[in-house]
Amino acid sequence: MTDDSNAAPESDIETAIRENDPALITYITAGDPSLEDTKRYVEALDRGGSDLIELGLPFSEPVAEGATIQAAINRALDAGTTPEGFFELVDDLETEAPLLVMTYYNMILQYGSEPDVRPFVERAAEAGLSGIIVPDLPAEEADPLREACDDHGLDLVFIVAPTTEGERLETIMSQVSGFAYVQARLGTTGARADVSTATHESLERLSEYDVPKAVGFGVSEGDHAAEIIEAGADGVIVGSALIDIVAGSDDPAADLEAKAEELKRGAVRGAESLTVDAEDTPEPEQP
Amino acid sequence: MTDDSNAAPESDIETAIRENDPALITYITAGDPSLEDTKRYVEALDRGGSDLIELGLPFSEPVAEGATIQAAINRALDAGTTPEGFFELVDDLETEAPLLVMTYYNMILQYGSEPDVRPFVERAAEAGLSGIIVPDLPAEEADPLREACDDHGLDLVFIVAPTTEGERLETIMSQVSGFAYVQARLGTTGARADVSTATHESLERLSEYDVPKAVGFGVSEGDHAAEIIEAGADGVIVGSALIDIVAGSDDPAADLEAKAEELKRGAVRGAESLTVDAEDTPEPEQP
Amino acid sequence: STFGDYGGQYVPEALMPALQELEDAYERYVLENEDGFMDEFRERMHDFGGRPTPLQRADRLSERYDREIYLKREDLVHGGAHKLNNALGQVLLAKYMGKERIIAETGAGQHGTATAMAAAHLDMPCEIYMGRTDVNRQRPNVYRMRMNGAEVNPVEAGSGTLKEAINETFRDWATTVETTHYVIGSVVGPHPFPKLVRDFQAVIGREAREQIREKAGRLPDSVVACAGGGSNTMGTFHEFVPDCADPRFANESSGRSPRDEDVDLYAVEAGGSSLEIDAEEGLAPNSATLSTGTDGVLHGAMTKLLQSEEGQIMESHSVSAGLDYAGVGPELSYLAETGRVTPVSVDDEAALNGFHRLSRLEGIIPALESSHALGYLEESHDELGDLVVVNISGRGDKDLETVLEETEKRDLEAAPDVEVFDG
Amino acid sequence: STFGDYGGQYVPEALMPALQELEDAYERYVLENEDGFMDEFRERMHDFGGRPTPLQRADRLSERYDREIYLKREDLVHGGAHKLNNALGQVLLAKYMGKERIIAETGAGQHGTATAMAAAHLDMPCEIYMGRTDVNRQRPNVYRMRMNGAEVNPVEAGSGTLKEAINETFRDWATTVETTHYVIGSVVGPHPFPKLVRDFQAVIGREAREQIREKAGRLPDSVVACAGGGSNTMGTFHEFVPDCADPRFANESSGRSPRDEDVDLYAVEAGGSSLEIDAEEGLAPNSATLSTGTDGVLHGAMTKLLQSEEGQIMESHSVSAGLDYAGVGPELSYLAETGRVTPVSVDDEAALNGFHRLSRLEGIIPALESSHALGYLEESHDELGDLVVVNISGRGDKDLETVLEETEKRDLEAAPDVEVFDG
Repeated sequence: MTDDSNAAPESDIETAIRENDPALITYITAGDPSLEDTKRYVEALDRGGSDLIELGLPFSEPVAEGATIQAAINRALDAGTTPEGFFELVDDLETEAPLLVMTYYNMILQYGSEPDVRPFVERAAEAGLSGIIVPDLPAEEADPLREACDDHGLDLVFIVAPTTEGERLETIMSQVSGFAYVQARLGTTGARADVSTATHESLERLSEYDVPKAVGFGVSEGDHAAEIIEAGADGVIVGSALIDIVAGSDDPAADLEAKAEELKRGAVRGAESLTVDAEDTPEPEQP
Repeated sequence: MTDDSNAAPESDIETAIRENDPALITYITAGDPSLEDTKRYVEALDRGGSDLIELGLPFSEPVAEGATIQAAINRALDAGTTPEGFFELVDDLETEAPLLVMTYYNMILQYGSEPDVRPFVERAAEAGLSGIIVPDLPAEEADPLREACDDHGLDLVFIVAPTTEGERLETIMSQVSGFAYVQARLGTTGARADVSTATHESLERLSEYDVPKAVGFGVSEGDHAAEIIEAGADGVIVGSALIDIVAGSDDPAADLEAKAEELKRGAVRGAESLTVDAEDTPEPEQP
Repeated sequence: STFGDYGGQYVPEALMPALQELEDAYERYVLENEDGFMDEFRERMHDFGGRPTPLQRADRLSERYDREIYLKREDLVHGGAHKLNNALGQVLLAKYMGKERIIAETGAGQHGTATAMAAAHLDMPCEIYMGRTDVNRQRPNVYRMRMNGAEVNPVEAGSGTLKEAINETFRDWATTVETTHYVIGSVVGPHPFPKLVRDFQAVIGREAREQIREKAGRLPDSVVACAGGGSNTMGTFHEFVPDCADPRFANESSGRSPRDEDVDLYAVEAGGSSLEIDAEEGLAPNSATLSTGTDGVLHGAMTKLLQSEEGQIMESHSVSAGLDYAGVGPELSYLAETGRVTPVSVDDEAALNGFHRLSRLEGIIPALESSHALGYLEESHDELGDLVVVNISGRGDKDLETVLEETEKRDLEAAPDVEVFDG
Repeated sequence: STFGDYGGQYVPEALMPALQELEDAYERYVLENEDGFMDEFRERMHDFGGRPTPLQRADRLSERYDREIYLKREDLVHGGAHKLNNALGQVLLAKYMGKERIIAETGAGQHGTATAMAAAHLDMPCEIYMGRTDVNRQRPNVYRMRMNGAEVNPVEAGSGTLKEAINETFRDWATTVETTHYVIGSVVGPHPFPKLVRDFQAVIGREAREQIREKAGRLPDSVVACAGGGSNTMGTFHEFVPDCADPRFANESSGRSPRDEDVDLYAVEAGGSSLEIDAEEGLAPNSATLSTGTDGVLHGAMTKLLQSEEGQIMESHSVSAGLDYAGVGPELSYLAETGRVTPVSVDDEAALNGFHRLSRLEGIIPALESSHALGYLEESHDELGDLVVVNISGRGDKDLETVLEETEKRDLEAAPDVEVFDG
C-alpha cells in the first residue's frame, strides 16, 4: 500500500498526523503493570488528545531504551505479558487514535511456529493495529517485514537518527511509511530537561522532504513540544514521561490524560507561534 | 693440638669419653628460659652423671634442629640470650664434665668486629670450653675454624651422618677431634621412640676407626642408650628429651638430674650386656 | 545476511553509520593492510601480547588417551587468555579510525581486562560495562581493569550479568557513537563484528596449523575448542574450515583450493547442569546454544539463541561465567547448521574434572571455559582420531575460587582433596 | 668459596653427599648437555613455558623518560614469572638424577607454584613448605599448588614467612636426601645451587641481549632488575656481566673476550619503609641486603645478610613478599663488592608508584617485585643512558589485594582513585 508513500493513498497513520498537525504521539508499555491497566491508560491517553498511540510489546533485551522504559518492560514481563495477551488487549481497544506496536525484531520473528515475520503482521492487522516500529531494524534488514506490512496495509515506521545522513537518509526517506520518526538526540529513550540542538539540525536536514515528521527521544513537557513543533516537526512523540506517571502516580489514568492535554497544548502553542512568525516575516526562519 | 688426633695427646673431651665409656653426653640450650636457669640445669646434668655437656648458643636459623630444640632456641632468643651472656655463663660454671658449645657458623663468624672465627674461639677457650660443634659446618668449609681451635686447644667435633661414606668418611675420620658425633638417623634432632637401623649401620661402618664414637639424634630413654652402647658406641648424646623437661617440668633441675641418671644407667646396662655377650660368645655379633 | 541465513545488522538506526564506517575500516586496514595496520597489529601482538603461543604436546594426556594430544596455549597470551588478540586489534583499529574513546562489555571480566590492557597500551580512554553480579563475583578482574586506568561501570539491570552488560554498552554506544568505538568481545554482534573479531582471533588457528604440521608432519584429525560466544572457537577453527572435501568451505577463504586432509571441528558448549530447558521460568540450565538453541535475533545478529517460544531471551547457565551467554556467533551457527562444525557439550561436572585433570597431569591450570574442551576430550576421545589439537583458550587463575566451591559440592573423580586446601 | 669470598657449602654433614651428587649432575647435564638434558630443558621451556619471552619497547615510558626503554617480559612465562625457568630446570634435573620426590620452599608462593607446575608436568611427587603467615595471605597460590597436585605444608615456626620455610625445607631434605631433590628457588643456598639456578635463569639475559641487538642495533647502556634472593637479577645480568672493560669479568664466561660495549647493571633492592635498621628489635624495615647488609653465613652460603651485630638474622621487610628475604645470592654479593653490579634501592612507595605507572601507561600489571625496578627507573633514569632494559620478572595479578591495601594508606602520585574500586 505504501510502496511509494509520496504517491500512494495516505495510511491511517499519515492521515492522523497530517489532519491533526501538530500531532501528539504517545507511548506506553503494554502490560505495565498489567494489561487491564494498560487498557485504561490507553483510553486516557486517547481522551487526553493523543493523535496516535504507540504500544510497547515488551522484549527482554531492549537495547534502545533508557532506564525508564527498561523498568516498564521488566514490570510488564514480570506480570507475564505475552504477544498473544498484547494482541488480545488491542482486539479490545477502541480508540480514536490509531495504534502502533513498538517492539524488537526477535519478538516479531518468533510469533508463530517458525522464525518468520508474517504471522505477527497478520495478527497485528487482524487486531486493528495501524503500524509497527522496530527500534533494532534498520532499513537494510527490513525487506521481509516491509513486504509483509505492505501486504497487510500496515505502516512500518523508520527512525531517522542524528547520524542518518547522505545516501542512507535518501534511502530511508524514500521508504517512509506513516511518518518519519525523528530521533531527537543520540542515545536511548528517556525524559530530558531540554530539547537538543540535534533536533533542530535533524529537522533542518529533513525540511526538504515532504513527509510527516514526528520527534521523539527525550520529550517530556509541553514546552518541549512547543519548541519542537516550532522547529518544524509535524508531531511530537512522548514515552518515558508517561511511564513515569504509570509508575509513580496515585491515579495514573487521570494524570496521563492531563499530561496528554498539556503536551497537546504545548504542541499547538508551538504551531501558533509558527503561524505568528510566518505572518510577521515573509521568509520563515528555522530557529 | 689435635692435628693428628690418633697421635696427639688426648683432649679433655676425648679423655672424658674414653675414661667414662659408656659416656653420657647431654645437651641443653643456653638461655632457655634464662641463663640463670641454664646454670642450675647444667649443674644438675653434671650431678646426674653427664660425662660431657653441650651447651647450645642460640642462632635464629637452626636448620639442623627439630621442633623441640627450635622452640628452646626461640625461648632463649626471646629471653635476650647473647654470645657474651653465654660466655659469662660458662665463665661461671664449674662442672666436673667438660663443656662444649654447639652453635651455627654465623654465630662464630660474627663474634668480634669483623667476620672472623678467631675472636669466638679465643673467648671460648678463655671461658674454659673444651670444644665446639657446628651443625652447618662440614669438613670442606672447616679449615679456618679448625686452625683457630687447634691454636687454642679446643676440639672441633665433626658429625658423621648416615650418608657419610667412602672418601668423605675417610677424610672426616682422619680429622676427628674429641669424638665422632655419629648422627643416628637422617633428619633433625628430636626425641624418637626407637633407635634407627641407621645407627647400627653407621657404627658398623665406623667400627674400623679407633676413635671415640658418640651417637645422637633421637636418643631419649635409658633403653635407647643401652641399645646404642650395645651396638658399639662409646657414648650417647641426648638433647631434645632434656629440653622437654626444661620446658615441661615443675622442677626441671631435679628431673634433669634424674633423667641423666636414667640415661647413664641405660648406657652402663648396654655396656654390661656387651661384656656378658663377649663372655658368652667368643665372636661378638653386632645386633 | 553475512553467513548463510545468519548474521546481519539488527541495530538501532543511529548505529548504522558507525557500522558502515567500521566495515570500511575493516576492509581497508584489516583485509588490505592499509597504512601497515596488520603489520603493526602483528608486531604488537608479538612484543606486547607474547605471540606466537606454543603448541605443546601433552605427554600425559597423550598417554592417557592413547593418541597424540596437542594443546594450543592461548593461556600464555598477555592477560591470560586469547581475548587480547581481539581487544588489541580493535583498539588499534579504533585508533586508526580516529576514535577517541573505547567502550566494552564484559561478563567474567576477561574481555574487559583485555580491553583495558589494550587501551592502556595504546593510550585510549576506556570504559567497561559489567553486570553488578559479575562485578561482585569477579572482584580481581575489576581491580585489574581499574589498575589499567579503565572506568568500570556496574550495570544494575536484570540479573546483572553479561547480557545486561552488552545491552548497556549498546546504549552507551548509541549515545557516543561518533567518537567512540565499541570493542565487542566475541564473534557476535552486528556485521562486521563477527568477521572482524574472527580475523583478529584467527591467528590461533593459523599458528596451530603451521605448528602441528611442523611437529606431527600433518594436519590433525580433529580440533576441539570450547564455545560460548565463540571467539576462541572461530579463532581456532577459521584456518581449518577449508580443510575438508566440501567445496563450500574449501573456497571460503582467500584463494584456497580444496584440501586433501579432512579436519573435524568440535565446538564444545557448556552443558551446565542439564540440557533441558525450563520454559516456564525462562531459564536454561546450560549455555549450549548451538546444540539446543533456535534461530532468532539478539545483539545485532541473526543466530542461534536460547529463547522462549515467544522470543524472550533466557537466562543461561554455566559453571564457567565466560561461556554463560544465550547467544553464539552467527558464523558458528552457520558452520554448525551446514555440518562443518560439530556442536557438542559437556556438563559442569565434566568441565570441573577437565580442569583438575589438566592441572594435575600437565601442570597447566586451564580456564573453566577451556576445561569444557578437556571434558569433551575425556568423554569422546575415541571419536577424535589419532591426532588432536585442543585449544586452551585461557588460564584458570581467575577460576580458583569457583572451582573450589563447586568441587566441594561434588564427588569429582579428578579433583584433589579440597578439604585440606586452606593449609 | 665459589665467588670470591662468597658462596660455599655451609650445610649439615648429612647433605654434603647430595650436594656432591648435584654438582656432578650439574656438570654433566647442565654444562655438558649429557643425554641431551639442556636440549630437552630448552624444548620444554619453549613448548610448556612459553619461551622466548618478548623484549618490548615501552612506548609511553620511553616518551616519559626521553630515552629508549625496553621491557623484558618474564611476566609472560607460564605461571606468571621467571620462576619456572629454574623450577622446570631443577625438576627435570632431579628426574635425570633418578630422584623420586621434589620439595621446595616458597615465600609469596611464586616459586612454590612454579615448582608445583613443573612437578605436575614431569610427573614428580612434590611437597612445598610455606610459612603459616604466607599461607594465610597468599591463599590463591596455595590453591594453585594444590590444584597441581602438590602438598603444601604450612610452617608454624617464627614469623611464618620465607626464612622459616627455607629452614623447614632443609630439615625435610636432611631426612629424605637420598630420594629427594630440594628445588631451591633463587640463586642462594650452598654450591652448586647459585650456579645451577643462575644457569637456568640465564636464558633471560641471553634472549634479551640478542633481542636488544636486533631491535636497537646495539647493547643497552644499562640493565635494571629487582633483587631479592636474586634469581631474576642474575638471570638477567649473567649474559651481560662480561660486557665491560674489566678483564676479571670479561673472561668470566666460557670463551669470552673483553667487549667494546659497556653495560651497567643495576640491582634494585627493596628499600621498604626505611634503610635504617632497628638493631634492638632485630628488625630491618627493608630487604636491601646488598646495599646495607654485612658478610655472614645463611642457608648454606657466605653472602651479604641483614643480621644483628651478634649474627642473628633479622626480620626483613618489603611491601613485596617476593623480595622479603634477609639474604641474597652470593654471586650478587661478589659482583656488588667488585663493583660490576651497582646495588641500589627504592622504597615501598616508589615501588607502588612503579606498579601503578606501568599498569596505566603500558597495560602491563607488573609484580610488586618488578615494580621496584620501575621505581628506580622513575627516580634515576637520567643516570641510565639512552638505551635501558628493565626486567619485568613477573606479573602482578597476585599482588592486587596488597597493592589496593597499601595504596589506600598512601597518597600515591601514580595511583588511580582506589576508593571506587569496588564498583
